[in-house]
Amino acid sequence: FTAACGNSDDANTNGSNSGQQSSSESGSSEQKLEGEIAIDGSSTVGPIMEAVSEEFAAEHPDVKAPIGISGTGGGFEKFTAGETDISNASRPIKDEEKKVAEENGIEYTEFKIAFDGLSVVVNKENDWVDKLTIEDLAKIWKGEPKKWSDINPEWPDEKIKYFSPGTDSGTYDYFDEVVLGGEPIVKDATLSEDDNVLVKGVANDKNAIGYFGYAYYLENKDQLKVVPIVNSKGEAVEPTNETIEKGTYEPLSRPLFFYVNNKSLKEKPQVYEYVKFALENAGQLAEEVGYVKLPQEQYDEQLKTLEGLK
Amino acid sequence: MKKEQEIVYEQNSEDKNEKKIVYKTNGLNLWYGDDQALKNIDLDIYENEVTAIIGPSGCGKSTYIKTLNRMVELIPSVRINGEILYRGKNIFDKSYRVEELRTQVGMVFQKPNPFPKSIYDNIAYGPRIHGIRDKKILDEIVEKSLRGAAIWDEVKDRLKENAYGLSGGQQQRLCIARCLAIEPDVILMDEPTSALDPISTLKIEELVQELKKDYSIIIVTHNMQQAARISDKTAFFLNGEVIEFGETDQIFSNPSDKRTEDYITGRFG
Amino acid sequence: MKKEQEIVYEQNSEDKNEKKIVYKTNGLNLWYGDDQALKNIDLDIYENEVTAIIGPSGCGKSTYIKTLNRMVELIPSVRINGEILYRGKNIFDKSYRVEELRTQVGMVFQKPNPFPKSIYDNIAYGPRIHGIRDKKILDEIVEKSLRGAAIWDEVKDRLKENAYGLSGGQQQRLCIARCLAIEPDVILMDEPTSALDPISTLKIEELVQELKKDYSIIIVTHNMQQAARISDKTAFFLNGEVIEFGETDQIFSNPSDKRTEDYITGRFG
Amino acid sequence: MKYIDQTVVRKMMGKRTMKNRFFQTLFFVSTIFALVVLAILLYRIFTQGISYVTPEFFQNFASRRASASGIKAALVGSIWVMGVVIPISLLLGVGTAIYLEEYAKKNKLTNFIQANISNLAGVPSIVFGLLGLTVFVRGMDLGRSILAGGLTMSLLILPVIVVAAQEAIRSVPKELREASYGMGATKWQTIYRIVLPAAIPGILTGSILAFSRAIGETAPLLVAGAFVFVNYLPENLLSSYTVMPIQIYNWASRPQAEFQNVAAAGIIVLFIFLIVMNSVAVLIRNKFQKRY
Amino acid sequence: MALSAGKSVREMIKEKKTKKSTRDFMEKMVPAVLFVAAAISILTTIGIIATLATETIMFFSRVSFFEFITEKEWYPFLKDDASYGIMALVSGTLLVTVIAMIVALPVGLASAIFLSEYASDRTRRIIKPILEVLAGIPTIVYGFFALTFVTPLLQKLIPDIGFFNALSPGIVVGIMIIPMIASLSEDAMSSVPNSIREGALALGATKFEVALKVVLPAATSGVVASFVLGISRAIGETMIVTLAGGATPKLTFDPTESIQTMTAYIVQVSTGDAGYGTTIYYSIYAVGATLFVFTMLMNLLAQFISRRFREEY
Ligand SMILES: Nc1ncnc2c1ncn2[C@@H]1O[C@H](COP(=O)(O)OP(=O)(O)OP(=O)(O)O)[C@@H](O)[C@H]1O
Ligand SMILES: Nc1ncnc2c1ncn2[C@@H]1O[C@H](COP(=O)(O)OP(=O)(O)OP(=O)(O)O)[C@@H](O)[C@H]1O
Ligand SMILES: [Mg+2]
Ligand SMILES: [Mg+2]
Ligand SMILES: O=P([O-])([O-])[O-]
Repeated sequence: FTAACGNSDDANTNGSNSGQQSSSESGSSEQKLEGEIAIDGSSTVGPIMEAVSEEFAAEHPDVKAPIGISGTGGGFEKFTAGETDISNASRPIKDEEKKVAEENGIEYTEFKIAFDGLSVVVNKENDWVDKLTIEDLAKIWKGEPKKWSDINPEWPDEKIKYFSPGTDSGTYDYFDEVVLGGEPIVKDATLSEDDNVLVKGVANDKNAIGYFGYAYYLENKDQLKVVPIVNSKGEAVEPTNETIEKGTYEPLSRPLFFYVNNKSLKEKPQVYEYVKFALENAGQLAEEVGYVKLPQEQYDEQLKTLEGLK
Repeated sequence: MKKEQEIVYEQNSEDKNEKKIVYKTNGLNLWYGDDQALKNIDLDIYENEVTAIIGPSGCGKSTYIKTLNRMVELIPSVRINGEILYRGKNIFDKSYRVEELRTQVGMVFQKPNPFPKSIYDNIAYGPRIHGIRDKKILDEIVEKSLRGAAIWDEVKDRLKENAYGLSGGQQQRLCIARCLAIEPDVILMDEPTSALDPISTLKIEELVQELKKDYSIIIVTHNMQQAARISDKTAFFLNGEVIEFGETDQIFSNPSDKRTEDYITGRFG
Repeated sequence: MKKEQEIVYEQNSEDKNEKKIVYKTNGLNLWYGDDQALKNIDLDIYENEVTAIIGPSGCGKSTYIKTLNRMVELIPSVRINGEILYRGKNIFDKSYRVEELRTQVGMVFQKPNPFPKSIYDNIAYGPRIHGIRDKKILDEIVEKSLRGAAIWDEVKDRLKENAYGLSGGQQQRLCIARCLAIEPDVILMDEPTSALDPISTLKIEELVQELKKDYSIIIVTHNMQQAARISDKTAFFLNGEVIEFGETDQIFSNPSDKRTEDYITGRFG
Repeated sequence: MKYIDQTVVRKMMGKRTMKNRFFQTLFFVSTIFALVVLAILLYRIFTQGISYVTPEFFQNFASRRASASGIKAALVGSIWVMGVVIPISLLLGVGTAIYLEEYAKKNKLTNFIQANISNLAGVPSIVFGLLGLTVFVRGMDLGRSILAGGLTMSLLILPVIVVAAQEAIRSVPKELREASYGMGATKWQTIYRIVLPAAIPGILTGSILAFSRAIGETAPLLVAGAFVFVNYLPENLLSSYTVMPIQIYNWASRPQAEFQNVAAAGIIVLFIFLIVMNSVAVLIRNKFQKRY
Repeated sequence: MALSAGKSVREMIKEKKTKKSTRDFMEKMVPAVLFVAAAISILTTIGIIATLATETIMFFSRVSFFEFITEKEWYPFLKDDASYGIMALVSGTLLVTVIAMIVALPVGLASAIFLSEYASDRTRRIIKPILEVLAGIPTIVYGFFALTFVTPLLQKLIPDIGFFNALSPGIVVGIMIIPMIASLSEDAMSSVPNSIREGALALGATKFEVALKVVLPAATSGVVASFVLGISRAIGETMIVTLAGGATPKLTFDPTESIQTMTAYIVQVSTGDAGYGTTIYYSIYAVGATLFVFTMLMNLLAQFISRRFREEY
C-alpha cells in the first residue's frame, strides 16, 4: 500500500500515516469482518470509492464492497428505498429525495469526501483569454451563441464553439446553478456524457471553450489551456490541488459526498469500518484518481461524527 | 357413428366366407379451400389384396390415399365430410389416434423424401419412435427392410452415409424400406415406382405380391401394365369421382363405363 | 483443343449426307469426390433425333445428361476430364459461356421443380431473362408453351395462381412447358414422364416426336416401351459405362451385348 | 413460329454475363466492406491494447492504477452471466418458436403474439434493464445478482432467437414432416427428431447473433444491477457481479490516458471470448448444414 | 418375419404400446410447456408495456399530450419553461435509422447474396462467422470508432460537418447491423431448395438472375425478418448515438448536425442525475413508449410486406 503512494509527492506522508493507522486498527479489532456493503451512486465519486474498496479489501478480504454507478439520482433512488448502505453523490440530496427517505424511514448521514474543481478550458492556440469572471462566463454560456468579440471587442471575430457535459450530469447542474443561475445553456453547445470527448473537442478547435471535471484537465494539461477564474475576492485563480483545497478556487470547486444509512452503520460492523476507512484514506486516494482532498480538519471532524453514530 | 359400425359388422358377417374389409369409404367429400378434389367417394378395400388406383393426372388419386392415413389434414385449407372406416372404426372419430392409424398404415410418397440423416437412421427412425432401442434388433430390422426394398446390396457398405447422396431411384427404394421397417398392416403407395428402373420396379412389384400375403396394399399408378400385373382390384378415378371399381381383370378386359375403357386404351383426352 | 475441332469438322464432312452431330462426347470421366460415376464415355448425339438413355438405377444416366449442359458442376465435389463437343465446340472450354450453352440446351428434371411463382411467371421466366418484355409476346409464348406441354386446358383459368398448388403431374408438365418457352436447340429430359399419367405421357411422347423435327432430344427413361416407341437411338448405361449404343430398333431387337439383352428383357439383376 | 431469336439472345448474353460478373464483384466488395471495417477496428484496438494483455491482466482485479488493473472479475462475471443467458434464452426462444410455428393455431392471437415478439426486438435495451430491475431485482427479490442480470439479458435477446428459429423451422421441407407423420410419429417426435435437427443451422445463426449481443451490452445490466467495481469472484447465482463491457466502459471514461489502453486490452479479451463462444456454435452449425 | 428376438416388429410395436402412455403424456405436456415459453414473451411484453404505461401516464399528468406531439423543442432540463416536444428526438432517431438503413440494407443483402449464391461452401463457412463477430462487438467500441475514426474521416470529406453529427453514428450503426442482415438473409436464401435454382440455371439464367428473380423472392419472408430485426436494432441502439451523436435534441433532417435520439436521451437520464419522481424521470418512459409505438408500426409494415410478396415453396 505504501509503495502505491509513490505517485504523488505531497500525499506521501499522509498516505504512510494512514497506512500505519489502519494497520494498527485492524490489529486491535480482533474479530474478522465479513459480509457485503451495497454502494451505488455518482459516476464522479465512483473512482474514489473504487480506490477505497480496493484498499479496504486488502485489509478485510472477506468483506465484499462492490460499487455500482447509477448516477447521483439513480443512487439516491436506491438509497432512499433502503436498498443500499452507501450512496455516492456529486451534489447534496434534494428535498424530493429527502421526502422519500423519510417516508421509508431511512435515516442517513452526509459525509464529504473530496473536492472537484470544475475547470474551464480553451484551446492551446487561444492567446486572447487569460482569465474570466463569472459574469464573463455567464455572458459566454447564456442565451444566443456568440462570437469571441461579443465578450471583449479585442478578441477575434469568430464564433465560439461550446463544449459542455450532458445536461443531466452533476457537473452541468453545478455549473448551471453557479454560473447561469439556472438559465438554459446556449443552444449551440455540444453536449457529451463523456468528458474525454469534451477534451478532444476543445483540443481540436481553436475557438472552443469547455468545462469539465478537474481530473480530465489534469490528465490532458499539455493539450489544453486552463482559464483562471476570478473569485469573489477579485483574484484570478487557476485550479490546482492547492487552490481547490484551500478554497481560493471558487466558486467553481464543488464538494463530493457520500451518504450512509445510519441503520447500516449500527447493525453492520463492516459498513462502519468501511466508512471509517474511507474518511481516513479518502484524501490521499482522491488525489490519486484526480480529485482534491479536503482540509484534514474536515476529515477529522467527520470521523468524530461517525464515532457518535456507532 | 354407432350405426355405421353396426353396418360394417353386418357386412363383415355377410362376407364371412370372403375377405375382410380393411377400409370402407362412405360418401367422402374433400375440398381444398373452395375446390372440391374428391366427390362422394364410396370404396371398399379388402384385406390381403392389392388395390390399384388409376386415373389421369390431377384426378385426386394422391388426395384420396393421403386421406386414408389422414395425412391430407396437414394441409390447413382441407375440409372433409363423409367417413372412412378402418377395420370398422371411423378414422375421423375424435377418439381415433392418428398416430396409431399411421403406424398401421404405412406410406410411400410420389417424390422420394428421405430424411437428411444416414441411410441407417432413415430406416431405424420408425422402429425407434415406436420405442425399439435395442441396437441388435435395429440392425436386423434395417437389413431386412433394405433387402425387402431391393436396395441392400447397393447401400450395405455405406449405411452411415447421408441418404441425400443416393440417386433418385435409390432414394425411393430407401423410402420403401423405411416404410417396411415398421411392418404396417396396410401400405399406401403413391406411384412408388415412377422413379425406378424396370429391374427395381420388377423387384418392388414382386415384393408387393409377397407382401400382400400379410398386408393390404393400395397403390396409385400411372402404369396400366403395372396395375394389370399386380393388382386384384382397380379403382378408376376421374375428376375426383370413382367412375368404376372392381376386379382388375374385369376392369381391364371389360370395363362397364365408357370413360374407363377410353382411358385404359389411351383413347382418352 | 484445335485438333479436336478439326476432327469434328472432318467427321461432319464425312457424314455429309447423314445427319449432323450435335453432341460429341470423347473419353468423358466424372467423379463425385472419389467415386467415379462416369467412365470413359464416348457418345455421339445427332441432330433432329431422339436419343434415349436407359440403364438401371444409379448407373449414371442423370449424371451424364447433367454434364451435357454442365449442370453437374453445381455439385462442388465433381471432377471431370475428357471432352464434350457441342456443335463442334468443347463445352468445357474456358471461353465457353455456360449460360449460352444452357439457353440452347433446355432441361426437364426428374423431380418437378417449378419456381415458387405463378404459373404464368414460371413460363415467362426464361423469355424474360432473355430480354423479352412485351406483354403480348409473353402471353403468346406462355400459351404456346403450355399447349405444347399438354397442360393449357387445365391451367388456363388459373395462370396467376402459385405453381405449387398443382398436382405432381401437372407440375412436371409445367416444367416441360417452361423449358419449351425458350425454344432451345437440344432438350435434355431426365425421366420427364415418370410422374405423368398415360394420357399426358402419350401427349408428351407425341410432342417429342413433333419437336424432333426442329430439335434434338435426349431422354432418360426407365420405360423400355417408351424408349422403343419414341427414340431413334438408344444408349445403354451400366455402372457409369456405355455398354451399347446404336439404332433403337437394333438395340431392342438384336442387342450385341449380353448385358443389354438381359436388361431389356428384364432378366437382369 | 419462333419467338426467341438466338442471335439476339447471343448478343444479349455478353451483357448479361457482364452484369452477372459486375454484380458478383459488387456483392463481393460488399462482403469485403464489412470485413475491412472489422479489420480497421481490430487493428486500432490491438495496437492500442495488446501490450496490456498480460497474464497479470487476467489475474488481477480492477484497480485505480492502470498498470495493476485486470479483468478477472469482469471476465468471470461475463462467463457466469452467459451461463445463465445461453440455456435460458435457448430453451425459451426455441420453445416459443416451436409453439408458434407448429402448435399455435393461425389466428388473431397468434398474430398478436407474433407482432409482439418482433416488437420486443426493437425495444431499446435500456428498457429491458428497467424491466429487469422491477421484476427480477425487486419483484422476485433476486437482488443485484447474476441470476437477475442473466434473466434480464435472456429476455433482451429472446426475440432475435425466436424470430430466427421460426424462420429456420419454417424452411424445413414439408416432405420431411410428411414422411415422419406417415410412419406414425407423433407431432412432438416429428419436431424433435426431424424438424429441429434440420433447423439447427438457422437457430444457431440467430443464437450466435443474440449471444454476441448479450456479451457486448452495457446499459441494461447497469440498470438491472450489475456493479462497476467488483474485486472478488462470484460464488453462486445470487452473487453480485460485473461484466466485461461495463468494466471496459468504466476504464474508457477514466481521465487517465493509460486507462484507454487498458480498455483496449479489455476489448481484446472480450473479442477472444466472443470468438471462442461463436466458434463452438459455428462448428455445430457447419455439422448440421446441408442443402436439400 | 420374426427377428432374432422371436417377435415381429409389429408385435414389438404393439407391446411397446403399453408404454405409450408416456408418449401421450409427452404429446400433451410438450405443447403446454412450449406454451409457457411463448407466454413468457407475452409476459415480457406485458411487463414492458405495463412499466412504460404506468410511468407514461404519470408523465402525461404533468405534460400535456398535445404539447408532447406538437412542440418542436425538447428542453426538459430547463428549470422554468421546460419544453417536451418529442419530434425533436424522433427526428434524431429517424435520421440515424435512415442513414443506418441506407448503409446496412444494400450491403447486408449484397453480402447475403454473395455468400449464398456465389461463394463456395468453404468461403461461406469462413466469412460468415467473421461477419458475425462484427455483431458482437460491444457498442461502446463502435461508439468510440464512430467518434475517433469515422467522424474525422467525414470531417475531411465534408468540412462543414459538426464534431457531433447524425451521419457518423448512422453509418456505424449501419455497419453494426450488417452482419445481422447478411447472416439471417443468407440463411433464408440457403434454405431455398437447390432444385429450384437448377430449374432456373438450366434455362440459361445467370447466377445473378437466379439470385434476384428466383431465390430472393422465394426467401422474402426470411429476408424481411432480417431487415426488421436489423432496423429494430438500429432504432434501439444507444451507446453509439450517445457517444457520437451529441446530446442536442433538434428537429432537423440535416445529417451533419448534432442530434439526440430517443434512446440516447433515455441513457442520458437513466445514468444521470435526475431525481426519482421528477418530470424528467417520467419523461424517459414517455420516450420509451414512443419508441415502442415506432417499432410496432414498423413491424406491422414488415408483416404486411412479407405476406404480400411471399412466394411459398
Ligand atoms: N395443396 C393443394 N392445394 C390446393 N389444391 C390442391 C392441392 N393439392 C392438390 N390440389 C388439387 O387437387 C386436385 C387433385 O390433386 P392430386 O394431387 O390428388 O392429383 P393426382 O391424381 O395425384 O395427380 P398426379 O397423378 O398428377 O399426381 C388437383 O386438381 C390439384 O390441383
Ligand atoms: N451429389 C452426389 N454426390 C455423390 N454421389 C452422387 C451424387 N449424385 C449421384 N451420385 C452417385 O452417382 C451415381 C450415379 O447417379 P445418377 O443420379 O446419375 O444415377 P441415375 O442413373 O440417374 O439413377 P436413377 O435412375 O435412379 O435416377 C450413383 O451411384 C449415385 O449414388
Ligand atoms: Mg399424385
Ligand atoms: Mg436419375
Ligand atoms: O454521476 P454524476 O456524478 O454525474 O451524478
